[in-house]
Amino acid sequence: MNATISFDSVLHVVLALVGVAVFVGLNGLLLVYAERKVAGFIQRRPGPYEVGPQGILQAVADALKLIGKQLVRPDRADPLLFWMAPVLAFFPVLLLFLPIPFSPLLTGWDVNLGLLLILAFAGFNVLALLLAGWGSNNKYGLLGAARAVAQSVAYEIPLLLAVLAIAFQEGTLSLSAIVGGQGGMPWQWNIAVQPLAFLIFFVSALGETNRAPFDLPEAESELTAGFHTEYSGMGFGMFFLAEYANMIVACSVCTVLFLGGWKGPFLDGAWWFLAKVYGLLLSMMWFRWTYPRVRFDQLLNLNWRWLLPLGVLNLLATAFVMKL
Amino acid sequence: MASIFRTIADLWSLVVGLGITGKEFCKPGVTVHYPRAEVTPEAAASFRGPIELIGLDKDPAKPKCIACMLCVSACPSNCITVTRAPTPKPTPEELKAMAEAEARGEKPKKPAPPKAPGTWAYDFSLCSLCGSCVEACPVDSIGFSHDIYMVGTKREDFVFDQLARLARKAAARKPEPKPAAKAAPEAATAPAAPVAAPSEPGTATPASEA
Amino acid sequence: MTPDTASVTPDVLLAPLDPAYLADENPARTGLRWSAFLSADALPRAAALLLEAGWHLEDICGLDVREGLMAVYHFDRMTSPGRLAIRVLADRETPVLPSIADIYQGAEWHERETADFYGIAFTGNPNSMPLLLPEGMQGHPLLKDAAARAPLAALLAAQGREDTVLRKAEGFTLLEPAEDAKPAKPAKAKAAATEEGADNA
Amino acid sequence: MHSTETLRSHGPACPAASADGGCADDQIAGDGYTCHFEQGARPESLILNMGPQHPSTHGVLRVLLELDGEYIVRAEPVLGYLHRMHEKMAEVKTPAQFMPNMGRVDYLHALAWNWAYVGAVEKLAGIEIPERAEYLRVITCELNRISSHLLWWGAYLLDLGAFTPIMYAFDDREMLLDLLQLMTGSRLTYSSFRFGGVYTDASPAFVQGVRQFVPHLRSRLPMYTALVTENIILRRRIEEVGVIPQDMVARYGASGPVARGSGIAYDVRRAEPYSVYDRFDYEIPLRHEECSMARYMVRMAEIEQSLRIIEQAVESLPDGEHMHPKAPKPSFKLPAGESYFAVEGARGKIGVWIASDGGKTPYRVKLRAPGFSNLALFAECARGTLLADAVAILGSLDMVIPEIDR
Repeated sequence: MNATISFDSVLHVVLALVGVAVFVGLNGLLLVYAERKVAGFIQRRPGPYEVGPQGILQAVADALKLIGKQLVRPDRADPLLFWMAPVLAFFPVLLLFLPIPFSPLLTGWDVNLGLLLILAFAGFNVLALLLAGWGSNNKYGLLGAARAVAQSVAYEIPLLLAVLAIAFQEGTLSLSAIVGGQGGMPWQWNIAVQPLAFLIFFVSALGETNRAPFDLPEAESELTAGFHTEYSGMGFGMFFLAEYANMIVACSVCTVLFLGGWKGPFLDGAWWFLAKVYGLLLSMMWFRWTYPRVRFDQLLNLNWRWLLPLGVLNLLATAFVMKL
Repeated sequence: MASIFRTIADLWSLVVGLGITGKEFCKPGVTVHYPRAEVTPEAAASFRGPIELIGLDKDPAKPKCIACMLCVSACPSNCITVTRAPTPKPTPEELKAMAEAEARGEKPKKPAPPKAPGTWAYDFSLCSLCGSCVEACPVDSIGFSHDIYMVGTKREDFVFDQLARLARKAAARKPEPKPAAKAAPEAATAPAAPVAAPSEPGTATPASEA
Repeated sequence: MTPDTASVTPDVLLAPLDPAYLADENPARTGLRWSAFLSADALPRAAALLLEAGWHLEDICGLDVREGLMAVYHFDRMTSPGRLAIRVLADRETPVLPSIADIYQGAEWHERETADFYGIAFTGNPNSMPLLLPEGMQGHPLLKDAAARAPLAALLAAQGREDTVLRKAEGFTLLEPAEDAKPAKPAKAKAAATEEGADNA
Repeated sequence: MHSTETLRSHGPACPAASADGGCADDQIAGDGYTCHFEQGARPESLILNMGPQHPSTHGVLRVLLELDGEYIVRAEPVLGYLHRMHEKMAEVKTPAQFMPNMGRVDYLHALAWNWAYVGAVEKLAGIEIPERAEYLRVITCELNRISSHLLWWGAYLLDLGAFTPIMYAFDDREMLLDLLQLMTGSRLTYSSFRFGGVYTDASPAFVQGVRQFVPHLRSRLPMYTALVTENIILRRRIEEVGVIPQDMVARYGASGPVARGSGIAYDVRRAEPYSVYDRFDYEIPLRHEECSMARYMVRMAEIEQSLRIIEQAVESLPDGEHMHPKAPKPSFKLPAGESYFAVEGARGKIGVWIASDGGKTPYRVKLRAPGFSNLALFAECARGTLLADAVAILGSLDMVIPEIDR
């Protein structure tokens, strides 16, 4: 990391955080809308349609509604943990955006251990889910929290292995350096060299972000709403925002590591980055509205019996090739 | 080992699934955007909505009903209340005839109560649309309406005065320019109109009938 | 279940239990193939025999008749279908029947339902909670007023059944027409009781 | 739903409160069912109330679960939240007045219940039915069976976490409902069979619509298979889950696809042939795996077989009356006697037993609901499975709560 921390760099980070907060907020609205539209189109119905043209303001209306709602805490819930959980779910995510290079100029904080920073702070999410499930003193919440911890811990490992393979290959943990190591053409991206790592990373990212088909902590048809059963209003809204923010982070990192970041066949810039991120986000939604949910033991089996060995093999192969 | 390869082969089904939902994504929607669009009247014609009275051929505002009460007893949910029309006061001629008959020592012929209902109330909130009354009616004076878009905001909205409803319907059907002209633009601008939401759905002429 | 047990007819099967009455019915008229009257004590043994012979329990119907409370067990077979109705009469004052839930586990719910509706206690049923009616509800909704009760013969021994009596114990009079074959006419004042299902006349 | 620990009870005081650690805190005692259930629980178990408001209990079913982690130690369904005492209503209404109730017992296959009641009355009173009406009954009942299976398919996938299939199913079901509306006038709680026939005659539009619908649905079924049936996630979720051996079917009196998924070729249409089913060429789908997937496959195959029946029935639809000229007036009196009539519903054997003493209203009507017996085996079937499996098993039994509660 930068050894000297000047006033300028702190100001830069603070400004970046504000920018990230705005970005996440707007994207949350956009993604909620997009998710519902995608669901609608896949299911041959219009999706949100009434608020604004093509229902574009639906997400805003929903956000206003959530903000306006009374905050309700169950009688026997732990007040501290219950309210800490949504805050803890949402705010650390903002930090994750700092090292992400949207373009060479548009980087919040270009640290050379950016990847490490993201992986470290990503762990906060599971803590939030655990607190939410435990603190709300609800059995469904507890089951959801237990699932969240087991799932999160398990899927972090193949995720790391996939990331490590790229780090090995590029010899750096700085995200902008990783992008710099890739070319503009699709065959110059890391996905062409490391397709298996990409697959492992993407599947693990689905698991880490609790997205279908791995949405077990929530698992509506089994646990009603899992860890956030007792949350309403902005308590729920925070979890909701955090989910989408996490998705963006996962897709951004995926773009940086495997899809060449801001680079494209022509006109390099943030638009390439965003296009790739939204492409990945759309495919995440596509998965959600196509597949049934896996069972918990299958989820862990997939991880421990498939992703983990494959990740290790991939890492060893990478190391071997790099050594050559 | 074989199971490993089978599992990998089975993963292909996930790609197939994505292909199907992806294809459906590109197809146009199949839902009807009520209230901008409504089910066609032909599609609604077979729908058995709340019952209504059927008017006489020569006077559509008067029901065929003869107040025989068969529908009332047939109804499993007691949602029909019919009273007979009051016996009219004898006219002077009739009074004269009665007096004459009495003078002759015959039994005076009093005017019979008319074979028509005085009130015809129908509580749709109790009705199960079984059609027992329609089947029971000996003069085919009860039929199903085809109003599939009926709404109401309170329970009382669904207690209909069927005689008034029939009269309104007959008035709306008459080729008099006033109500017809009023109804026509309403139907034409139906999408813009705040959906039927009439405080008294009984009065709303269903789109299929208009 | 072997093929030969599947073809054993209930009259042979139930013979060791000495049913008070056993008839070969005309399915076209009643939908039943056989009907039998058993004593309450013989019921669990009958159930065990039937389960072994491949019968399954369709339902248990309570019935409130003048002679007392009756439970009708409908059995059927998956192979070689044919319905068997086993009728067991319980005393009205202390309606107790043995449970067959340990033999036919599916009977547990049927028995609890019958207990809800008629107040028949099934001794040995593993769950004493009401099934369909709320906890703590007083009364049993399908019991009839004394005046509305029909004699069993009026229900089950109607003309044209074309059943063939295969066994009939000495002194079995349940299906003999009562002196007043017609059910008692409920009094006019019973109009209010129509909710109770009293209006049978 | 709230667990008992987060919900203050307003119910009767728990008899077991603080006695054996079951309901330790008298302030938060559950209702009688919970207390009764907790008495047999191990102290380290978690008691979970699934329902009566839970996304995958399909209505107001409540299942009490004793959990060890996510494994189910014991399960007990609690019924009665939708109990309407149909059997009592049957005793106070004339048969004609009771008919609308039959559309509301099992709203997904209402016409099968229509048929069971009409059949029992017709058998008891010796009412004849014209041939055309029999054909129309077969056509509409099979259409209704398909619509029930389609909805089940969608809802089951919803239970398993796939949100899209139900919308595709509804797309096709919508056409079915349009067709059934032409015949019955309503879209869900049909009441169109009458003693001695059917309410309305088939219009040419109906016949034409059915002719078009059969190939349409056939062309859609491969998509269903590719999207869902062959999906590896689904297969892993429901294969070898919820095994119901044949002896369990017999002990609980299960029927319908539950029995046929366990390799028992029992279908009332074949076992006690009624109406004109013996004139059609169709198969009874049978699977021997005994698991949820087997029941799934049986239902999917039944859709195809129903299409076959409909196709043949429409082609050979005879001319004639849709109501028998000697059909009784609605106020007819039932003769004394008893009759039992069974039909094959989408969920299994539907039976109606009527005992009459010759009065205007039946003396006793018993409704045998297939879902009642099918659900009864859930407790035994779910023992030792995971919570997610319980959802899969519950869905594979295809419950319709109003039918079970009656």
